[in-house]
Amino acid sequence: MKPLSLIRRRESFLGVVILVLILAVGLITPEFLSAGSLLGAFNDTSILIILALGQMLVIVTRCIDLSVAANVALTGMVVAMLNASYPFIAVPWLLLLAMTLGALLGMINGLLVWRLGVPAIVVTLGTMSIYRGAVFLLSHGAWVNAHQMSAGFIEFPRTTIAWLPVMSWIALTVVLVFFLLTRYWRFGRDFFSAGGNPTAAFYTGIDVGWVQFRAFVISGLLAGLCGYLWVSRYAVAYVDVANGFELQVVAACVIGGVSIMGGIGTVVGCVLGALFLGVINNALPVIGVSPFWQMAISGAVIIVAVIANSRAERRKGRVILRTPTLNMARG
Amino acid sequence: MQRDQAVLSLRNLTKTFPGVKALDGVKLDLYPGEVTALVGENGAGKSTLVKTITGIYQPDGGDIYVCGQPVVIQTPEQARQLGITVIHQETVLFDELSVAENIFAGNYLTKGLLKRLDWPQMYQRSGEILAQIDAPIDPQTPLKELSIAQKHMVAIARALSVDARVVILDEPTAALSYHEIEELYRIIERLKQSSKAVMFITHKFDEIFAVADRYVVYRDGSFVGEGLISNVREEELVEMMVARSIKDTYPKQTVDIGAPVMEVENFCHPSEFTNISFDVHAGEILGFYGLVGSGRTEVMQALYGLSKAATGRIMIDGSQTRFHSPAEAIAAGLVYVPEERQQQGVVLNLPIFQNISLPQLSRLNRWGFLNEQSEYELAREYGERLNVKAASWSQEVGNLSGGNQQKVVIGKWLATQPKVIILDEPTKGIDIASKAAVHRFMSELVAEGLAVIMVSSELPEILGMADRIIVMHEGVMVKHFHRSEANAQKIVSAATGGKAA
Amino acid sequence: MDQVMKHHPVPDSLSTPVRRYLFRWEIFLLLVIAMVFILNSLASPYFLDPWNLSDATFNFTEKALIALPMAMLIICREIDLSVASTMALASVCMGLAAQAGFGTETLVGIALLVGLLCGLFNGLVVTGFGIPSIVVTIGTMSLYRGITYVILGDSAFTEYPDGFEYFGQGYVVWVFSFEFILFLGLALVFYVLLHHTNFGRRTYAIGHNPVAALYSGIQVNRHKVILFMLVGMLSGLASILLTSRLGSTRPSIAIGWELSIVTMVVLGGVSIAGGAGSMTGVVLAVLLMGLVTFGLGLLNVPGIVMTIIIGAMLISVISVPVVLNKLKQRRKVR
Amino acid sequence: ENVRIALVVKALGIGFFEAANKGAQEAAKELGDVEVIYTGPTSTTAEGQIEVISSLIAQKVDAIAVSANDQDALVPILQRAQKRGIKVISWDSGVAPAGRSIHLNPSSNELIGRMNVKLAADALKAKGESKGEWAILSASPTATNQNIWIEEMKKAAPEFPQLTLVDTVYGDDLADKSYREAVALIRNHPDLDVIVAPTTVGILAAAQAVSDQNLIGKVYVTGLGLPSELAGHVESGAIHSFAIWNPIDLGYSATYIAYNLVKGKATKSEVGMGRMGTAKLDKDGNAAMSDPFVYDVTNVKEFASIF
Ligand SMILES: Nc1ncnc2c1ncn2[C@@H]1O[C@H](COP(=O)(O)OP(=O)(O)OP(=O)(O)O)[C@@H](O)[C@H]1O
Ligand SMILES: Nc1ncnc2c1ncn2[C@@H]1O[C@H](COP(=O)(O)OP(=O)(O)OP(=O)(O)O)[C@@H](O)[C@H]1O
Ligand SMILES: [Mg+2]
Ligand SMILES: [Mg+2]
Repeated sequence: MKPLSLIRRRESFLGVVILVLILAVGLITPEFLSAGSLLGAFNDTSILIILALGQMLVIVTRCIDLSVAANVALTGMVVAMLNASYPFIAVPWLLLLAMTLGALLGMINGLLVWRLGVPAIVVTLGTMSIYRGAVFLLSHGAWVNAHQMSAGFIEFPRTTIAWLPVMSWIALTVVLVFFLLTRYWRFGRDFFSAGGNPTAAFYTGIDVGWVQFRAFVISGLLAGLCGYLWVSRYAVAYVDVANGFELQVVAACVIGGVSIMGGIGTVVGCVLGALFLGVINNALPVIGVSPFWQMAISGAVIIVAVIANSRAERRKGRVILRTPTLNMARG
Repeated sequence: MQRDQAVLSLRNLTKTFPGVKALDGVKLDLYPGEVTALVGENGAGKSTLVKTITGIYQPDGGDIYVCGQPVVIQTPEQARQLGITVIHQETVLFDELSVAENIFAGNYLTKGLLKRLDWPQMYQRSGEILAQIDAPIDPQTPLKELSIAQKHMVAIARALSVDARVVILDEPTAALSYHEIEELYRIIERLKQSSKAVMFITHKFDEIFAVADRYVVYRDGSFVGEGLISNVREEELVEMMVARSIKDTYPKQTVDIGAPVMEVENFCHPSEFTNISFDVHAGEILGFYGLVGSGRTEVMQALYGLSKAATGRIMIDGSQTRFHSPAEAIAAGLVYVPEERQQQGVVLNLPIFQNISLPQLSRLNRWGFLNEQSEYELAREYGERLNVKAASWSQEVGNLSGGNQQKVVIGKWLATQPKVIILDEPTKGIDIASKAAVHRFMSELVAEGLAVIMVSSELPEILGMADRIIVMHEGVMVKHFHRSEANAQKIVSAATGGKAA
Repeated sequence: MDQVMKHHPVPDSLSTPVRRYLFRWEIFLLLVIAMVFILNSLASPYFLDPWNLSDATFNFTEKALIALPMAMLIICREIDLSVASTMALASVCMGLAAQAGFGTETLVGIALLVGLLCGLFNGLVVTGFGIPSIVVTIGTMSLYRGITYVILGDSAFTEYPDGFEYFGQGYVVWVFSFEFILFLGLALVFYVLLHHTNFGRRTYAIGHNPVAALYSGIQVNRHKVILFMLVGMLSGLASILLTSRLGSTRPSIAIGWELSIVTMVVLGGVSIAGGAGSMTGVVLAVLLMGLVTFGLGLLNVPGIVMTIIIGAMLISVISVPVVLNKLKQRRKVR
Repeated sequence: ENVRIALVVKALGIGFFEAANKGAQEAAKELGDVEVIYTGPTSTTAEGQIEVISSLIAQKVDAIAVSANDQDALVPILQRAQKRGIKVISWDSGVAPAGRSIHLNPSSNELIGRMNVKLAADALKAKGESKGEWAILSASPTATNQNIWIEEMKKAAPEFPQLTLVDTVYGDDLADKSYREAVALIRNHPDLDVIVAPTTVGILAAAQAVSDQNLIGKVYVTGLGLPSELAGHVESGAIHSFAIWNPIDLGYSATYIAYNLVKGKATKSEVGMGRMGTAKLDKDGNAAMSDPFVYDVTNVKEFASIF
């Protein structure tokens, strides 16, 4: 069996499910199948895709980052407030700043995990509250609203280049970078070795803690990027931005076949997992499901997807038997 | 041979773990073109030494010289750069990654200024290395799809992928079978030819005398002696190792064989084995021999209730049963001492006494409330019977040496007072003294009327201990010998499907 | 044959480092609690009032009740994030039954049963398909709460039988509320269950090494399902208390509680990797969190600042022993 | 000895309530012997408010004025407060009568409902069309006052025959969900003219969605929101006009009512609200403060700096 065939099977399964989902929604509301609507759904899922990719690296190294959504809120608030007070700072600088700040917040998580050996779930459970609280302290609970933001700040992610908004292009770029990184550079492979078997990684000269640290920094950096994208897309920054989004991000990874036990995950799978949730999020309002049913449906869909995924991925046992004939000589 | 200049020398090396002095001022010299066997009991510090040389542990004191130059090895990376490569005792590989990546992990082949990974070349190189060691494995296969023996071959390929001056093999043969071991001897011979220094750690003395040029003996973390293999006899080595003589490694007693205790009829599994039928009598040791991967473990685990897909009939003491979980098997008097001690056999972080009482908590503790006194009593009884060396009965099993861990596992199962005990590779990786203890104990067990099924890949053990021998090949029972009619040649021939007769 | 070497008799136990460490962990928590207690009484004149302290217990006892079985579940290497949704579902079912005119006893039975079934479903999916519980329960978290929205929509149940309010509002003796006494009682029960029964021992064994536990004849899957059911049932119980305390049910009841409960458990020194932790630690952590929030509340510190403090406390309390251990044991090897 | 009045809001960090706090402080300064404790939970949950209220009871404040996250769930704890001699009123979002003595509505529900439909009609007029479709984007499907207002809107709708209500959707007061729902509304109803969002998060998200879909001038957004948050969208034209009552006045009045209750200066039928005049109480203790005020491009700038 070729190395990728297993992975491909799992991913094509998910891909087919997504297609079927889209077509089913299209049957109910043909409008959903228009290019504009589908591209819109993709654009809407960009942030989830980016965050899920960052989260994937963290999960692959046997950690988890529950602080991403709080990180998004904090960096988003910082750039929004900066933009409100100093509208002359150009967007690229703010973008850079958001990513730096995000990476810094990720670094705090990473340092605690790496240097102190505190379990990642504990660290990020803690920093999740701390970062979210910091947004409140920073803003004193006040909102930053559209009219306080500069035109460039709001326009940047929506500018359309070659049929797609910049936001979608950013997501596509991140996906591409991740694909190349995890396939063609040692930097990317190390996440999988370190998470797959920490002891073996240590024996092969990989510093597992350092790799985990890097995963947290990247996850933080992407969260910072999304912090800007989020506040600019919705043209508002407040304390509760992206509240509870961390669970969606983790769910996207898991549906995409990233193993919570570490070591397993692919960029394609992860993107498909995010798209799966994105399609559901975008489809439910369109097909006019009662709002009271939406939560139950998405919960059930997540469970079914995860179960189906686990079936698809269940590895076949090896086969010893070659000669099922009885040639036993009693002596 | 250039004996004057050692490639790798250790002087006065010391390494302490909390509570244990694993290495106490030991010395070691490895010479190019020579194989040095490092021998010692379980816990003598052999693996610790290996890990210290390869930068996994930092020594507390002492010096390391490579070609006469003092060096400090802080990371495995540095060790590799110094030309030291290891096949570790436990396979430390990545299940989810491809074979090629396992071979090159941490030392990828790259191309271009950007150090892009060069997959085609890695696939090709690993294919070449695997072909060299006669292990026809597709480099693109995920490692998890390989058998344990194949994984070991990958570990060996990994070690050979580095252009090394020193090759260290820490018990490489424990999981290998006949064929692969022969292959390994050939590899070692080739390494010698290309004047690499080889260090070989094993508990099997036939191997030492087959491949080694020199020996070094450690005991309890201290250096005991060294010399040329040609100048030493096996008994002398053993005596250096354990500071006493061991008279009989296979103390087989003659016992009256009683009535059949367990009968298995037409046991089948869709993909692993078929038509397994045998019986085992009270007072009998029934040996299962086969190459690694011949499906013996599979059969035993299925008997023990671990396989959902298996079908067939089991009779214990005349009543027919079929087990759906180990708990049922234990209740019926069938117990299984698994092959993978650390993963399946013991709970490393629990104390000895809690490990021993684990399978029979409900029998031991009335109303479900713990009664530690009765647990201690049980631990004391069986721990002492098996001579477990421990600081106390509430010491964590993880802190014991491999052999003592194995004794705890066996003790745990004996304490349930079973009718039939299955021992899967009971002496894998344990030293000669502990091995003798285990064998002696098996003899005592059958003398008490227990039925023993022993799965083993070691010919001397099978020949020495078993009353009857069943040989398996590719999931099928191919031959059945009585003790009197068995010999090494017949058994190996049967196990290889008649090819290596 | 082997009598050449005469062994000294092996003692039953020495004081092992593990034991000393555990001992210290709880002492450490106790010290922190004492410190918080003193600071609180200095900071606010209202703190040392028995009635006020008693009132404060209401804010955490329901969560604490779930933390007890959750600790066991986490020790067993699983986790249940659907507890708050289970509470909501149990509460809605009670509301339905109350609407239909059933009495208090039936309501209690229904809540416990619904909780049990929710736990059973979690357990069966986790063990049946071998999917990590964090994943399954993220799903059932939406599913269970989603069902409450389907049932209840935008309305609320406000009619509960007479006497039902006792569970969440009644006092057993003096300042000791029914809730708190129940919590203390159950804490004792769970202490015994975890530390002094076969069930508890098996929980640790599975947490340390599920494979070896299975080979040792432990019904690992059944054990896990039972633990999930226990967590579910206690969520049902907590739901009774909360519903009674609020006197009403809405689908959004107890939203977001799962993370505070996990925080309590982790703060109590239970290892998220399984195998380690003690009930005493969890109970102390619960009290610690209760005291800190109450103390800060008396100073009218905004809730979100409180969460910062709790977050920082979580990280620092967990890392202090790690750091101390590191300092002592200069190099940790894998 | 100061009168201590606790102003408990749905959650901290919401512009509307921050503005109400301003009003409360203003009242405190006017009254002289009042200390206002402005507090609330982290997120809009009843359990969080209960926790806050129990610490207020412990502090033995004189009065609690609460904007409730759940009209029923707060009743037991507020009854306990009353038992300990604390005066309790609710404002903005009410508590069932058993839990408080007075509830101050920002305005009458009927008026709010009617106002929202009228805003939609105004938007249609601004478009220069005589017939049109409108849809409602609410907060969560369980938000009580939202549902009351939607009910009232539907009651008032027959007065505006030019408008057809085509859909009601829920954005859960989450920016991303509201945005998505707004986009879906526009998709599903190509002839949609007006989106009415009687919630501050919803109206913002809908306005943003409309401008992102390049539909300014085609689809108007209106509803309830704060000038400071919506000024940009009024300027861009996504919002023609919107309404809100003055949160500063609301906080101010609530504080006055609480103070008068503590001082025993309230009767069964009326209670003073300082500069806001006197509130008339119905038999359940409900009072209405004032009419909502409409903001459009002419005045929004001016108020944006105030609340
Ligand atoms: N990481 C560790 N922490 C604490 N003690 C250790 C550690 N590793 C090894 N030891 C102890 O050091 C001693 C030497 O162990 P080592 O693994 O080197 O033995 P060995 O000679 O390789 O034995 P075996 O033949 O069983 O493999 C043993 O007493 C063991 O318990
Ligand atoms: N490719 C594989 N897929 C699944 N399980 C495997 C695989 N290879 C090995 N195993 C498991 O590892 C254990 C040891 O495998 P091994 O290769 O020694 O074969 P085996 O069936 O145990 O043969 P024997 O006991 O006859 O040597 C067994 O429990 C087996 O189930
Ligand atoms: Mg070793
Ligand atoms: Mg085997």
